[in-house]
Amino acid sequence: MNATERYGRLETHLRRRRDAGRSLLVPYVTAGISADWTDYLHAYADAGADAIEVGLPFSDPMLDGATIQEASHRALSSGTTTAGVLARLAGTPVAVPLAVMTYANIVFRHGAATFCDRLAQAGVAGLIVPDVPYDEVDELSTVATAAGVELVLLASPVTAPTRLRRIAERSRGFVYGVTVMGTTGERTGLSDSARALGTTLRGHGSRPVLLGFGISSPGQAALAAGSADGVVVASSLMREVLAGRGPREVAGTVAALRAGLDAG
Amino acid sequence: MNATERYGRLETHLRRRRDAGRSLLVPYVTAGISADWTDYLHAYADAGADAIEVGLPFSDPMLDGATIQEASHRALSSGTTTAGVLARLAGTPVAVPLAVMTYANIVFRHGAATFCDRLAQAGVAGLIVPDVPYDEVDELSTVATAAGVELVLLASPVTAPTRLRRIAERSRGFVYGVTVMGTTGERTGLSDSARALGTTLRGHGSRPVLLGFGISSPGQAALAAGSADGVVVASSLMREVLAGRGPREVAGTVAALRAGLDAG
Amino acid sequence: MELSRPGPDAVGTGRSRSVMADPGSTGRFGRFGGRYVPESLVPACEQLESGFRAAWADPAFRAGLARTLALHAGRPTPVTPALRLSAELGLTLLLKREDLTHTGSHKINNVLGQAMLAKRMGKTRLLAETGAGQHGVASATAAALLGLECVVYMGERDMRRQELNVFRMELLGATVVAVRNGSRTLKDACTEALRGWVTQVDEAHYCVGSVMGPHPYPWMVREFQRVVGEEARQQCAALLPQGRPDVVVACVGGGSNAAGTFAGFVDTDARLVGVEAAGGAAVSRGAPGVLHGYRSQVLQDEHGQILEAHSISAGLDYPGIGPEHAHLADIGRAEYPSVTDAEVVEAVLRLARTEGIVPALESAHALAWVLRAAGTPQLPTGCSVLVTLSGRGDKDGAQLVALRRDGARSGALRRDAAGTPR
Amino acid sequence: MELSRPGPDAVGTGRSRSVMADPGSTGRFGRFGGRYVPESLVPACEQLESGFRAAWADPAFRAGLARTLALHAGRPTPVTPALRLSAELGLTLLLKREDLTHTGSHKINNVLGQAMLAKRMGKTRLLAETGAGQHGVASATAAALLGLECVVYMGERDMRRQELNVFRMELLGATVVAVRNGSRTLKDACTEALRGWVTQVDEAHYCVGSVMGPHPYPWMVREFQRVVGEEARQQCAALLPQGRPDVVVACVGGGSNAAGTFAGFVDTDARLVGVEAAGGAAVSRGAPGVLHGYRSQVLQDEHGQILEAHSISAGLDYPGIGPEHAHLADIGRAEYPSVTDAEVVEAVLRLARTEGIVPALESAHALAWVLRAAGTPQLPTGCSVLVTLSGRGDKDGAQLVALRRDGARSGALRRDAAGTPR
Ligand SMILES: Cc1ncc(COP(=O)(O)O)c(C=O)c1O
Ligand SMILES: Cc1ncc(COP(=O)(O)O)c(C=O)c1O
Repeated sequence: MNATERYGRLETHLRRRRDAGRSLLVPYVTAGISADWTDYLHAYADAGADAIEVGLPFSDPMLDGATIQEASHRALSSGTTTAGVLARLAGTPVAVPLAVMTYANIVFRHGAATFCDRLAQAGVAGLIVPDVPYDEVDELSTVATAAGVELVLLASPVTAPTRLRRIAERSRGFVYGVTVMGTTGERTGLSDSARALGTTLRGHGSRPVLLGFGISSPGQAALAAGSADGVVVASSLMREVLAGRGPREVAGTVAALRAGLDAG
Repeated sequence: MNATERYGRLETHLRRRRDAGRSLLVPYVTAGISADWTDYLHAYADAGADAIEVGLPFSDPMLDGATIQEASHRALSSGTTTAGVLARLAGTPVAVPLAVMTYANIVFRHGAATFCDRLAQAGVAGLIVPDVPYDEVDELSTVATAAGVELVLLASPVTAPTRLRRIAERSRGFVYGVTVMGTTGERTGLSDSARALGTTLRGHGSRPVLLGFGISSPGQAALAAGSADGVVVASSLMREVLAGRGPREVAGTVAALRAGLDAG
Repeated sequence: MELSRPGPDAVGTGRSRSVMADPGSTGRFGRFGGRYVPESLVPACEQLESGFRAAWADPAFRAGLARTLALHAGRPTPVTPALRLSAELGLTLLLKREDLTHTGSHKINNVLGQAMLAKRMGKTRLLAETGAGQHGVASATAAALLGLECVVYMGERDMRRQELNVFRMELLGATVVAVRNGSRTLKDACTEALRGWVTQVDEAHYCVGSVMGPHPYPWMVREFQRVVGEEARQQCAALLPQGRPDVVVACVGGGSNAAGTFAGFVDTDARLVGVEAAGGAAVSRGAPGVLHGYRSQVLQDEHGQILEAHSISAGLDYPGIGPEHAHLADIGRAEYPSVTDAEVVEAVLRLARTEGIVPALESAHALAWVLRAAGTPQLPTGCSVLVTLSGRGDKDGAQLVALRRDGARSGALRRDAAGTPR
Repeated sequence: MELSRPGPDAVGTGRSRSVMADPGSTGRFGRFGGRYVPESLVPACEQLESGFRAAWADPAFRAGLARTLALHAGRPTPVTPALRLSAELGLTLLLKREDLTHTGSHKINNVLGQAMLAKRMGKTRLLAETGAGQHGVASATAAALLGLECVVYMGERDMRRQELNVFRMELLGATVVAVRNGSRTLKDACTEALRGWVTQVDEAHYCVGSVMGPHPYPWMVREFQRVVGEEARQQCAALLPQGRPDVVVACVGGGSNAAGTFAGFVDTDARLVGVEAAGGAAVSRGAPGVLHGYRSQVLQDEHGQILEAHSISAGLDYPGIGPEHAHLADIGRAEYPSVTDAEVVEAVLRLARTEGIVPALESAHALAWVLRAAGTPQLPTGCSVLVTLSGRGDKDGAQLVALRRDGARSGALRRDAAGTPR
């Protein structure tokens, strides 16, 4: 598969599943959080994930709450590096597409083009960089496309209407609707603005729209999926991982989320 | 004896002895330094003192060195007061005249006139107030004279010639030549300027001139008496008192000073 | 006492110009002042007096001092309208900001003057006494700037309490001498500095830290601090519709910041208020006496022994008061109320939270009186008040933290109260 | 590098006026700058940019800020000729005295600007990050003055090291939030402040403490600090025969005091030198990266993980540098050498003992470079140098005392050395 063949894999996959009537579920794991961290990928896929967000840990994760900060810190403390993670992923084919989530400094360290090429070589389909907003995206989006990596853009509840449209149009893989003004982390309920965001983003085209940040329970997931195509779930899973629960156990939670979505 | 009769007693006494060819010795004791402090007066007199300087302790003795500071501090700590000291003196006739040495604040506390009257009532002949210099002396000198107390003035090695003359003229009892630029306290040797001071002061009239500050050994005393009519000795005696030596023992030192002077 | 409310024509007229003038060769302010020093110091005082008279009459000296104050010490300091606190108190409160000078208090005005004078007189060393260390740091600063040696006398107890200021003085090249006599605090340091001066009058100048000591010090230090009042007077003229404040307030330890401030307003009809620490209130609780070379109101017992002052602020922990203040109180030209430690802590908090200024505990005394008097006949609504903020509060941080730990003197410092604007 | 010695006609000509200009809507300085923030913060940054543009173009806002800086913060600060040190070094050394401002460093210029802007924009709360506490204290001060709430994010480790500054902030009514992530120091406090801002953008303004952060911060903070350079330029014109210094030097943490200083001289031929801490030298030892919302030179490992900076001075303990500095280095308009902790301690002592000024450890970096370079082709004999003294050293006393106790870093601090003028 060369870059051009590969490109669009994440979005195609998600669209196909969504169009089949399925609410999408993208669970998250921090790369390097344990020696067997790639086992979480397989377990998630088996438990009904439609894609998986893989966090590439960064020392100063601005948009992450306490749980994922702690996970990043642990992963880095045990020697996790970008190169190591990508080598591991390259040797670990997973049944669903992967999107890497990391911060701009990791992307730009040896040049965005080099970074995206390495992602592609490792078989990663998508890339999420929360501290590269729409205005700064040109450089990265060009090289990502060239490398065959789908650059997922984020939108927030306070993003202006025209800007929302542009983000929706320019995003690849899916559009990531951030449901709260705040960092990642578990919350209860789902705000009106979050639902409105999902609805608006869906109105700007047919690209899958996922909501994330603060979604933890199956009920919340189902609620979110009511105004979007699916959800990203991170902190609640990572809390379990940090507590020492293994891939099978955490996959149980993923399965419960899956069930919630399917029931909703 | 009323005030007028009494007045001049100190000076008359010292002149008489000096004119008899004797070098004058005025030892010092801090009032209240011990319960038996008046015994030092008798012992000093017996050992050959021509007059005695009685220190009335003050909390902030600007012109005193470490030894007499310590003595003042001890006396005050054990409850010594001006009134108590004067009452004690009134009941303790001593064979030689007494001169009280204290600081301006003690003198002015209830008015200089009152203070001087009380001194006189206690039988004290002279008064030495080192922080009332010549320019400030008018008020005090007037009331001291009225009370029959001889106000002894001090002169220092840096006092200007005309001022030395005025001090010598205005002093009563004796003229106190301060031999060093510094505080009370023991020193070795005797400076040229100290001797010059004695000589100059003696040139300004016939009033007895005593040198003090830093004179401790019989040899020094004899040396000083070479250019003056005698000496005041304080710190070296008080060091012994502070060390716990009783009246008889310290009187031995006074006797040695007496012998030194007589031999010189 | 009622606030005097003179018509505008009264400004600069009603008062005799001889108040706060040159005290002449005797250095007397009414029944106070003078020169109560041993004969061995008389020539040094006389030499200093004539040296100061000559320098002060020399435009070149004054220009040089003014230039140093401007280029090195940061003069002029502003007068800050305390807008939020004024609104809360219902009056116009202006702050003369001596806290903004180099080294953080008005002390620098005096030490630069004295150090430049000492150099002009051929001295090579400054001696200074210090309590909390402020005057010692200022003296060490001036000495470093002018290339003079500096020896600072400091009570051993104060040295332990103010380790940081000892370090600052040493950093500035000064030698700090521990004073182990008496109470081992400021008054003993003063006494020891005088003793030290006696032994080295030829090469050393004794740099007295306030309007105290033998003549010419009280007068000379007031003249060196006059710049505070003169600047403030001009600045008030620009800031206040009526041209001058109704009331002028300053804290009083020895009284130098108050003297400098008052000197700028004594010939107006502004009321002058010097605020003492309740535990060091020489005017209201002292008696006439002689201490450290001058005659004034002094805290003492009935026998004439000097009492230790006790105040939360080390800079006001002094049993005397400048003789000119005792005289101003005598003739009724100024008043000297006192405030408690608790009021002072409240005043620090209040100014910090309304104006973003943490005043020195000393300076907070002046403010504490304003807080107490505001809205009473003492300071009726609508009047204008100038307060001299003599210094900044940075130096007091450790002490306030300790107070909060103890929870002793003021509930206002408790951690839970601290977050809430008051 | 040789000192450039332009003829007098070169002043204000040779350089392009577009350097240190308005970076436009992208906030780019060459390849650096920008706005790398989550989408949730983009509107706030845009609103801030337009708010600042409007305010900065409004003479009333600028007059109000100038008035507050003058009446409350003590501006202008003097330029002090360091006469004794100049003579020792064989050059003309001038010191821009930001240590004399209210709260004791240049930080106040920026926070007053931002606080007044925040108020104008209807915000009711200031958020700030702080390392040693200087920016936190300044922010708390500005908030108190303007009646805003203030929340300061501070690493838990720093809070323990700087108990006094924590207390000062609380005294000023601020709430200090302990940051328990990462290294628990400044960089984590910045990150946490950004996180906090996301949750309260409507009512809160994030008051960034240096020329860092997303656009418009680096530009806006430089503009608020420009007053340092503009004043200094005028003052140098009056003090120096040739009208401007040959070399202009400032320390660089984030780089705000340097940016403000350089802004006054960038269109002259003065050489511009920003001095970093050897353990935080982002220009010489960093690599291009993105941190806290902007692109610049950043200390990081080969994997892109941010490294902790290590410096004796908390204020320079930051792994990034303002993007405009990275650009000035790129185009060769400014140089960024670094100095060691030991050189810094020597510089503190040297200035204290020759000029009576104890500089902040941060500011002493600038001076340390001058001491090293004096008499070399870098700073030839006879040249003139302006050093911005960004702050006063009072805050560093405890740290220096501890250093002396350890005897670790510098023999110069030993007690026996302290008494001897050098
Ligand atoms: C800030 C400050 N204010 C006031 C004083 C009291 O001095 P004075 O009464 O001479 O102004 C001191 C003395 O240390 C001080 O540091
Ligand atoms: C006195 C002082 N100087 C310099 C700095 C460094 O900041 P900047 O590089 O933004 O001027 C700080 C920061 O805390 C400081 O306190």
